[in-house]
Amino acid sequence: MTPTLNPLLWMIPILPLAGAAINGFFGRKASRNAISAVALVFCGAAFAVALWIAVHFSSASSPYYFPLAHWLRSGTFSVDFEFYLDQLSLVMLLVVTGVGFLIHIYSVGYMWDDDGYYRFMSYLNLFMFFMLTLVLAKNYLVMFIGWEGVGLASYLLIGFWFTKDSAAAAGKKAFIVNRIGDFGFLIALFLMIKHFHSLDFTAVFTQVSAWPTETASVGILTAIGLLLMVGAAGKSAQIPLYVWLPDAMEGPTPVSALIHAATMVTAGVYMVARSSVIFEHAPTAMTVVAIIGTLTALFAATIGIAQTDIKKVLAYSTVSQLGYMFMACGVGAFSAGIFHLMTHAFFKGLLFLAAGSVIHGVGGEQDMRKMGGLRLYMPWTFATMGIATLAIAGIPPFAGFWSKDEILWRAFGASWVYWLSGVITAFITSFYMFRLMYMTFGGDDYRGAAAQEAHGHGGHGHDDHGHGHGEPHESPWVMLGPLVILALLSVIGGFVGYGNRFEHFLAPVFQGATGIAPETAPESAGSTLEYLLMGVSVSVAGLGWFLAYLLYSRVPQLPARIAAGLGGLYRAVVNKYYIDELYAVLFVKPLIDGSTTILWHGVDQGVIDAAVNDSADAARHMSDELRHMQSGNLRSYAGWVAAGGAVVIAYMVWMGVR
Amino acid sequence: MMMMTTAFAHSFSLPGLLAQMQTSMPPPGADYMRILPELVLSLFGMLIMIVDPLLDEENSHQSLGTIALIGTLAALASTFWMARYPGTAFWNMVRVEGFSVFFHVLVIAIAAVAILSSFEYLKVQRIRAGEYYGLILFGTVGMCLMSSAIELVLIFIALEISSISTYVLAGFRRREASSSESSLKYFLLGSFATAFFLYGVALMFGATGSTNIDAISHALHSGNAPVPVLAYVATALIFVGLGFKVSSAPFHVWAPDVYEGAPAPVVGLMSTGPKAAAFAVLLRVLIEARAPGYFWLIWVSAALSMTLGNVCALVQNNVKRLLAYSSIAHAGYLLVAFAAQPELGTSAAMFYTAAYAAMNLGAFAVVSHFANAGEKYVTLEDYAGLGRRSPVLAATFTFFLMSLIGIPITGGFFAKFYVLSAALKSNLVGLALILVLNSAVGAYYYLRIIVMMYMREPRGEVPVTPLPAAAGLAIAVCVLLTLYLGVLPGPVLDYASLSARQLVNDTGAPTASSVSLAVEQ
Amino acid sequence: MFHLILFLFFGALCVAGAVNLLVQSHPINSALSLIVVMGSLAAEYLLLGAEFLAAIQVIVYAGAIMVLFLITIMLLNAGKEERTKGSRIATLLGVPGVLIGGVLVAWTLLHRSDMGSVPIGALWGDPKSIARLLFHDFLLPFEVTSVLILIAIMGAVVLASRPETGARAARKDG
Amino acid sequence: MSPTNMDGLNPIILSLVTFIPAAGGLLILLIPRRDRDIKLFALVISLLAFVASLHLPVHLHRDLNSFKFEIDKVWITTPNIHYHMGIDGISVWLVVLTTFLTPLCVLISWNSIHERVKEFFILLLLLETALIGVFTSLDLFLFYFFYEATLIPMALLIGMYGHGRKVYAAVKFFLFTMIGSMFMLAAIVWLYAKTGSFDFVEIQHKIASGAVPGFEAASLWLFLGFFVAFAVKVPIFPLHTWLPDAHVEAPTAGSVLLAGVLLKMGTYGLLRFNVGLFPEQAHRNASWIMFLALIGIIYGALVSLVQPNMKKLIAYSSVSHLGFVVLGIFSFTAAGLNGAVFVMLAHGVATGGLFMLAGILYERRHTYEIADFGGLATPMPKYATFFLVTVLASVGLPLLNGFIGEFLVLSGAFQARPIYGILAATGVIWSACYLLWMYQRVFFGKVKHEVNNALPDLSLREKAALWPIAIAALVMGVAPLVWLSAIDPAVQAASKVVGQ
Amino acid sequence: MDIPLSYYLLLSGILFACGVLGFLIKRNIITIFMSIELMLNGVNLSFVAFAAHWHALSGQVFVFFVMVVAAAEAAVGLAIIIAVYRTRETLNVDQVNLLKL
Repeated sequence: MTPTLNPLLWMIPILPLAGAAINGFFGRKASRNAISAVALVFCGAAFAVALWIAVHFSSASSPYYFPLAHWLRSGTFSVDFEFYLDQLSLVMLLVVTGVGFLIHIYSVGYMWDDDGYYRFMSYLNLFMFFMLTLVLAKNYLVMFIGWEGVGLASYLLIGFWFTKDSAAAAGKKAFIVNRIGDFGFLIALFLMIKHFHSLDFTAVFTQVSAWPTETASVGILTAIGLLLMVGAAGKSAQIPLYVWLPDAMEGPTPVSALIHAATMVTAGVYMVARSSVIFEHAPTAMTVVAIIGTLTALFAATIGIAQTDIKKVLAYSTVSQLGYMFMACGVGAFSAGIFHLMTHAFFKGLLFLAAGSVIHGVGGEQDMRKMGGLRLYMPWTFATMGIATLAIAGIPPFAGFWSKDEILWRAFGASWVYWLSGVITAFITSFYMFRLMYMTFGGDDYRGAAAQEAHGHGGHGHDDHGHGHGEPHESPWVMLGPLVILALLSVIGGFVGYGNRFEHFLAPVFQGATGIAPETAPESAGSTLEYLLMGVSVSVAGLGWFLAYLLYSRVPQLPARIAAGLGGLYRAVVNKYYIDELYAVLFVKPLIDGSTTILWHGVDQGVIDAAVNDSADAARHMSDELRHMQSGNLRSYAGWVAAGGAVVIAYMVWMGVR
Repeated sequence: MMMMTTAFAHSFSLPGLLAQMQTSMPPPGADYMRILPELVLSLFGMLIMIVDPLLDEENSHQSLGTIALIGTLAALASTFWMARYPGTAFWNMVRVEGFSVFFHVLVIAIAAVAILSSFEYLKVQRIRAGEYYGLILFGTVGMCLMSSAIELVLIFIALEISSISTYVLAGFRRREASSSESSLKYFLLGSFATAFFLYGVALMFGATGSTNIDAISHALHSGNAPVPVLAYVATALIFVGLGFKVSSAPFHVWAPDVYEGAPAPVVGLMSTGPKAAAFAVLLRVLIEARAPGYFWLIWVSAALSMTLGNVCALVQNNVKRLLAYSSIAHAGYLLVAFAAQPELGTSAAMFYTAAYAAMNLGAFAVVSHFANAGEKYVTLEDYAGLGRRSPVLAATFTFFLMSLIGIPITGGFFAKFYVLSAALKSNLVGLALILVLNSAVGAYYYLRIIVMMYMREPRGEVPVTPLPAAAGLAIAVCVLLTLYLGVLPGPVLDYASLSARQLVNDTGAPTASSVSLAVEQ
Repeated sequence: MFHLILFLFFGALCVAGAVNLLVQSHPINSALSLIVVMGSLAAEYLLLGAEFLAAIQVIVYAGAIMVLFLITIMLLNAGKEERTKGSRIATLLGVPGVLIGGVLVAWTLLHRSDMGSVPIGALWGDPKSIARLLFHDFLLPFEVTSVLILIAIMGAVVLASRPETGARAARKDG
Repeated sequence: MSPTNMDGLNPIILSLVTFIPAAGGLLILLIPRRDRDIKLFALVISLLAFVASLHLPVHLHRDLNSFKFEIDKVWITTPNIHYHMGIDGISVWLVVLTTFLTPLCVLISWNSIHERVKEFFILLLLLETALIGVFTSLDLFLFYFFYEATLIPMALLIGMYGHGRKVYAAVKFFLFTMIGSMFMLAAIVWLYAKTGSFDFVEIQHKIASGAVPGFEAASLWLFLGFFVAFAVKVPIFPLHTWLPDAHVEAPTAGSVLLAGVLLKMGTYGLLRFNVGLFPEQAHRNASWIMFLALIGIIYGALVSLVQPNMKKLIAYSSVSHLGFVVLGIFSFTAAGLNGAVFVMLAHGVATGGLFMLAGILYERRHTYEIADFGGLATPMPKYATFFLVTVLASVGLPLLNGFIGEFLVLSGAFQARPIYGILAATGVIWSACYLLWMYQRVFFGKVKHEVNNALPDLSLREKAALWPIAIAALVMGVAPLVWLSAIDPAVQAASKVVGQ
Repeated sequence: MDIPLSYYLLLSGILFACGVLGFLIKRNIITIFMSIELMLNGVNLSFVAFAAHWHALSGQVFVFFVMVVAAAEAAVGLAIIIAVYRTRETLNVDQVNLLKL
């Protein structure tokens, strides 16, 4: 398939960049309206262009590409700024621009009163730029630009309220952990350069597909795959690099919605899907991906149960949902993964925005134990969030149901273990989501009012929510609008996958990537089985809902008792299995102490400098000794001369005799 | 040549004598041309002695100094005159050739600069100018003769002239015990060493039956007869004597004390002039007379001098003393050249003496100006903040120190460079390495002075007297020469290598070409 | 035979004088023993047929120079020298050095110098022939010695003369 | 003359660029001690030099063959020393880097130098000439001269205008370099003694054609002679300890030029002479040199991670970054070499910028201790922004200049020796760690010390000094081809020499 | 009957050695100076002896010159000694050590 030129592509990333630049340079003095206008216009324009392209997209002429400029060249190896659009990137494009645009709108309301409003908006635009570059890249290096760029954006946005140490630390943590992932990514790139002498997708993939599949052996492709997975794990918060995502909740909620739910964190999934060809030729890598995904899904979900911070719950649920997606990719169901990615973008974005609206409503409080009964105060938020919860819990016919079901079905095709853990995860998910709903909106009394006074409004940095004391309140329409739209999408979004339309649409991208389960229409042969499994998963979700209802609405005192019962285990879960502490003890501390004591004070000052100074002192000391040759006594001098003369004579006599 | 020596040897048998009685005529006029600079210098010296009593003590300095200066300049001019009459004179006593002309110019120039830098000093120190300048001039006569004499006895006498005048000069700060002590040490050890030298000459005479350089080299290497052991011993003793004069280890012990005690300008003079002359003699004896088996002597002595000099200098706090040690180190560098192939080595050594003279004289000129009355301010601490108090002086001093370190576009660099390349060309890698390491070490103590001048706050009490014209001129000359040797070393080196070739290949009279070069010089 | 006896006698005298110079603690005695050395050396010169030198040796050396020494000793009325322990180097390093060096040289002279013996009066060191050399072949050195002497005089004058009074003042304040 | 003779300037342009600053410095001598005039004059001169130097890349023929803008006049007949200058795609950028940084140095030291202003700017300009000379001279003697000549002004700048243990630092700096360069001198003299020439091209030719007697035996020692000199300058791992001291005590301008250009003299020397003259030896010794470079990268990063002093931290980061350069050079791959040169430039800009920023802070608070700051982003947001940009540039964020070089170097190293490449790649993690941590501690959180609340944000002059850095960092990252197109052929030529 | 040359040389050598020894062990400056004279005398003897051996009168002429030099040295040397005595009031060489290290 020869790519066809598409002159519009370059505009999509560049527009937000322009917005970012304008706001960044001139926003400081500009009025809030102007800032919002710029941000929205440029982001919206990008969305519009994306839509335009989508409308005129024809699978026949795809993929499209657009060479923007040469970038770097050394010897025979060269990389250019080139954009590339096929079905996969189209999906991503729409998700990113669409959800992104909505969240921009939402942010106008949410951040309006913040001092750094212009900063925030320009950061958001900047993020859009990098994310779109990532999505539209035609080669791995340009993708890497976006890859690192979104990292930067998230660093800036997480640390947006930089006066808060925790926020600053979280930002740094995110960046560094991402860097660890990028390290793997880089090595993968070097391997590609070494073996394919190019980083261009088409060039690489054509070469790869010529290579034999490394079923038994572990070869270059496996290595590349694994390394790419390291990168993906970093970006998409998979085990063992997921630790940054929960902390990232320090950022403003729209950020959490946009970056840490809808778009950026899914970059890893996108990248794996993009590299499907490579993975297809490296089954071992695939398996690893699947396992990591499964484990993460389960693991994160369990942590989610015990969290009380509304955003933390959502964060862990994000991690676990991402696990789902990787499971999908791991079992070869790339399109299913992408499908879930899309739906997840809808409902998880919605969840976060709604949570944001809640937090906004109660004046910056995030602890669910201080909420409750909010459905009376903010019905819209309640309704939309409810929809989202149904969606994520996988209750048909909401979007989540379709994608999750697809994944589970495929996972079962790969191995029942995946499927089982997937189902368990689904159960836990629906449990903690409904738990969240009940704790936040359920009950009849609002528990926050008392705490309000003592608590101020949370050290949340944006103290400018002047209102919102005492009475919780519904958010303005500029915020509710996006909620509604997303809710709509969460309802209907799933139907695009009906009858595998979505899968067929993406098929050209993953052709050659014939999953472990055959691509043949599933309703034919294993239809009964599929319906059976479907039933199981749905019922499990229902079970979770019921349990939550039981514990957090019927007998509220029960959870405490259970927690007490579980004791250590419960504490472990509350404290996220002490993973952060573990890392601190294992890596951070040794590094710091080692560098300080051994390297700096030890080697640098203790050995090298000491050696230098000592030799200097030695010279000085020797000099001081030798000085005493100059005793000042004439006869001694004569002695030296005489002795020297004797030696000279002796030598010369010997010479003469010889 | 060969014929000549035999004739020389025989001329003392009785019939020879009788023959000469008939043919004995006064030396031809050209011979006088060949010692013209010496004549001029001695004439001016006497002139000074005559004029001195006529002037009163207070303002005699200026006029006498001027006379002395004119004398040196005249001598310089007459050197170029002399250069037109290459060849031997006074029955093989002296030979005018590129080599001797080179050292004549060098030594006389040194004397001139020394005189210039003494002007102010004498006034401040209340030193009797008449004897001072007279001694300098007569001493210069001795040095000149050392460079041109090809007869050991004449060399010995010339050596004594230069030495004795320096002994006395060293004692000129009469009120200071240190000065007279340095004079005494210099004198006693000096004559001690001279005795060794003389014994060496005697044995050399015994070994070869002659004291004429050419005759000796001929006698030592004529036919296939092995060189007698006596000659070896003789060389050893001569080396002891001259090694002392050039202050090379282990015969260097006198230098620091003497330099510290002696008047600064005199130190400037005696660390360059007599040293250069002594090196010239050493070259004649070792290279031209082709003395046997001295290689390892030089090697070890060079290594020792470099190392001892540099290491000892590290902790010195008296600038004069520090420079004394540095001069020992530089003697070591110079000796490296002696160890190299004769021709390369000689030219390198000649260049080095010139460069070293320029920079060291300059350094001492600065020191002697800065030392002030009674040489109170000669410790390192006194130099603190000099860069702020008198920038120009500090800058020039820095320049000289840079040259001593061996930074490019200073004479010091090329001097070191030629020695190094001579050593490497003759595959003396070991020695070259020692040299390199030493000059790295050496950088440190020169740097200490610079650091003092620029990076330390000045101490109040040290006065800064304005730089008088004469001293300024002296310093300027040194700067220019050092710079010249650093930027355009070509001519000097060409000349040096040419005369070195003559010296080594030992063709009696120099060719016309070298003479023309000499004139250009 | 007779010559040999003379040689040995005066040689012994020489060495005796030299050794005495070393052992005597009073400068005067040392000076006198030095005179002894010089005198006997003159005799040795005669044995070698250097009549003129023998004469000069007595007149200049034993006469003028030694007198100068004696005068100085008197002038500074130098007493017996005290045996201070100023220098270990001289005794530990120098003396052995001298002995080694001396022995080596002596050995060389005795064994390695393949030199015959000296016939008496082999050549007449008579004033005439010496003069011939001095004023002809060695004319230049001879003249140069005048410069040497000039310097010596000047030096002696400068150093021996008392520092002028102004200097004293300077010394006090300096 | 080079074929690129499209206008009359070419024969003399190099000399102009090289000596304009020195001439300016001498002119300053004549200006009366009115500081303002002196500063302005220095600024004008340095800008003039910069403009003049821009002529070089503009008219540089980017083809493979040899040096451009050559001028070759006999200077000294014996020894056969030529005034031989010329540049290729590698040195041209280093020249421009020098002329680019110097005006900024003038700006940045506008108010920080209070006494002996005249001397300061004279020294600065002389230093600039010496630095340019190092990169333009093709005659070994000339090179050595300039190489040594950089020493004195730099040492004086540190010793006279530095703070703290400035003398110790100055002397240490001087001696380290001096001792190193002595060995180079010995090697140069050997080459001269055997070839009778100092001309780089000629010697290279003679060596290549095996016309140098006794070269085989000596080549290793010659290689080491040069290597030691440059290794001290770079600095390569065990010889680096002079750097932190020198940096911490040096005045801002000194640090900027030290990090920005002086260190590059070392790497440039390695590339031009060690690789250019002794290819076989370079190959034979590549492994352990790369190993040292690797140690330097990781070691420098880890040590700077724990530095309590901002400047020391940056200094050690330089050790780490320069490690990349050496790694790239001795990987002997096109990517590696290109990357090495590019890192030189990028590091020059970024680290230069960091030192300028640190200096700006020092002007206000007279301390470099990170602990004395914190929360600075609140009182001085503009400053914080510039700082962030510079930090990101040296962290190696794509689209900023740090990334290009590091990426190329690493890929080159990886192709040559995968393990080295991988280990070196951890550098990208470390740099993020120490720089971002430092940034967090300095700028984020609440303002810890009251004084810092009052700190004024960037003045116009400071902005004028910082904008060029930021722009350069961005442009170099987005359009590296401008540079690479010149560098690539040059290193191609170099690697051809290596290749045989 | 002739006397072997080496006897003379040996004698001169002994004298020279005595001179050196004297320089090393004597404390009185004047005596030290005397031992220098002793050395010179030793040298003279060998000059004369060699002159005889080579039938070269020049050897004797050298001795003549050496004497002159010795005389000059004596004059200067004693003057210096006097000067030192003036400033230090001692003739013991071990106490003349202001300048050291």
